[in-house]
Amino acid sequence: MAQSPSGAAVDAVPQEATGFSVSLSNFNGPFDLLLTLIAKHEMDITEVSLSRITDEFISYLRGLDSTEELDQATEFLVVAATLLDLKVAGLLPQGELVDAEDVALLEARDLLFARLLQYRAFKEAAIWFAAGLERESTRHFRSVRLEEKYRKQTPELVWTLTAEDFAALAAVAMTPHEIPVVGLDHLHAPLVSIREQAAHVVALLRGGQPMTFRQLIAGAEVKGVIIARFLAVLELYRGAAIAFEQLEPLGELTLRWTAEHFSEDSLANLGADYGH
Amino acid sequence: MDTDTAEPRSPEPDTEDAASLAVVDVPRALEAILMVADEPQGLVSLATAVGVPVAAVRQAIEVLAADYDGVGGGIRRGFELREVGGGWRVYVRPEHDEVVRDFVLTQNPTRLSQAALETLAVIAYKQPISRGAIASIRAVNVDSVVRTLLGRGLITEAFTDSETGAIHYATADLLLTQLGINSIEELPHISPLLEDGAQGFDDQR
Amino acid sequence: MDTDTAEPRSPEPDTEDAASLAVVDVPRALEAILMVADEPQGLVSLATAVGVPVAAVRQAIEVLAADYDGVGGGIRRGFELREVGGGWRVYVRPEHDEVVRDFVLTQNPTRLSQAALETLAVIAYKQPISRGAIASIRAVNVDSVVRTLLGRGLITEAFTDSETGAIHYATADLLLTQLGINSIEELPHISPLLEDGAQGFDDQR
Repeated sequence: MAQSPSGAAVDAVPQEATGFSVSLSNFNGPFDLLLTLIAKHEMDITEVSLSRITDEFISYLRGLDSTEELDQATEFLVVAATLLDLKVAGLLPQGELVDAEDVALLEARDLLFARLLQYRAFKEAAIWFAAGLERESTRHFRSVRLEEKYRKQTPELVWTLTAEDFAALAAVAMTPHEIPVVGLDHLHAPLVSIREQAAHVVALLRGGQPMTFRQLIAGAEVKGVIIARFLAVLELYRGAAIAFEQLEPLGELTLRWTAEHFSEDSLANLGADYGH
Repeated sequence: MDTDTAEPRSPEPDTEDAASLAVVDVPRALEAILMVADEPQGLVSLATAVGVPVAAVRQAIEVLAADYDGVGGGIRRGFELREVGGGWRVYVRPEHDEVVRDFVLTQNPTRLSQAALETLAVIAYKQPISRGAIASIRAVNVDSVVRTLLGRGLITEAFTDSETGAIHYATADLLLTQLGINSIEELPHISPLLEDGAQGFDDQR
Repeated sequence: MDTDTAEPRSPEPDTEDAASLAVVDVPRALEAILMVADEPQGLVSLATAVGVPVAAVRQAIEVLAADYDGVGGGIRRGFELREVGGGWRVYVRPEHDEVVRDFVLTQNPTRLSQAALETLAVIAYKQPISRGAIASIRAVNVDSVVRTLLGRGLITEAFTDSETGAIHYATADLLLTQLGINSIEELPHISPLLEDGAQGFDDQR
């Protein structure tokens, strides 16, 4: 609906769009990026063309060398999730009949919008901080060496530590002041490639014989492998390479090869969104 | 402010006390102390040092500051008395900062990154706040930024939640000094920045 | 301040010189410098800083010293300008010694704080080390603690990094005496793991 006014802006973007990564050089966090994107496209986040941002974003994600900056990639996942939420909320038909679920979605959208506003408020406050710190950094105050005569008069130090005490103190002081974090290492170790698992699934199914998912994961003991294989199945399904049947809820899942054209390239692109 | 507790000396000989009070020229004693102090000095600590009530110190400080400013036809000094970070300190008057720069081995600390500034802003307005809560506002991992801010002395660990074990952070006095303000109340109000749609957000100050 | 007038002797453009002299209030600029200068300042270095001839500085310094002494009916300040070791520096006027001494005593208790001891321990094992590096190991700002340790003579400034300008600190002999050892080598070994562990924090600023 609002396509017409913003249409020109969107059309004007391709040149800029190639500079997408440039505009990301001052990337400071997912919401920052979101704001940048929204501002760049002069659009309301509720507008449908948000999908365009999502696409652009995902294509940016593809170009990311995810091995180097896991942290950054994680941030991007947050963006992706937020974008998805926004997109869902944005796609909601407005002004039409509203049921409880729609209301919930609208509320979710408002919440996201409010989060964006909040984030922007802190961002603007940060400008004030920067200015204050900058201004004071040029100021000079008196903080000079104590005159010798006063220094001599400082009371004799009471020292009770032995060398051993002192060493113990050093050990405590130098123990990295680790800020406790919830370790995530166990979640992605060992790394399992969805693509590899997809290749495995393709090899098993391509022959034409339908297989159950149970058969597909036979012998896979590591949970990560099973999950990756399942994700691979989803991806292949999304790529219309396979179809599946499930006769009853939670029942046996039967998979069938349906792709007519499936190349190595199709396989190579699988799971790209996950960065593996 | 307990002005009377700031009078630390023995309460005995009234006459002698009066005599010594007459001897202590408060503004002069204060300027002597300010010459050796290496941190902003609050009125209470000055009152304790000089041995007079806080009210007298407040008044003397005001007189001194005006004196250095040349109020009333006196010389406008090359230095000034500024209240920063909750205390008083001798500063070079801004117009001489440039001349003075070469004389001070200031290791100008590297500028804070944008991420650090924004995190600092979140902590300043929401303190005390846990890292998790900061992260959910910033939606990024803030661990290393928090460590940088701690290392700079701009924030401190206010307390650890006994249940969750989460450390809560607050701004440190050094931040006030480095911003040139006296209290966190002097931060700009953030609500105008939030515009409408922010209703869902409580206590934005 | 025109930096090119920093060459104080140039006798050329009298008019321009006069103009810039009118702008630079020499006594005020000098007192600004003297308020922050750690060491006594010689006339030549002051002249270079302010950008006027040495003779003018000499005269201005004399005026300032008299001014602080209250010569001619002015206020006799709590501080004074004294020539020491060939340079000028602001000192506390002797009659305020007592007040200042009390103040210094309260600022320097007989025992080191836990924070000061831990910082000292870090310096002992990591010397020479910059303040920034200490701060990142301790994850707190250590400026005032380092000042305390310097004031106590427990550490010294070992050298200044010519590139970054960062002062590196080392322990002083007094610490060895206090610990009852002859050399820093006699400190008990602590886990080599720790020495590596801190490496990761070096780049926190």
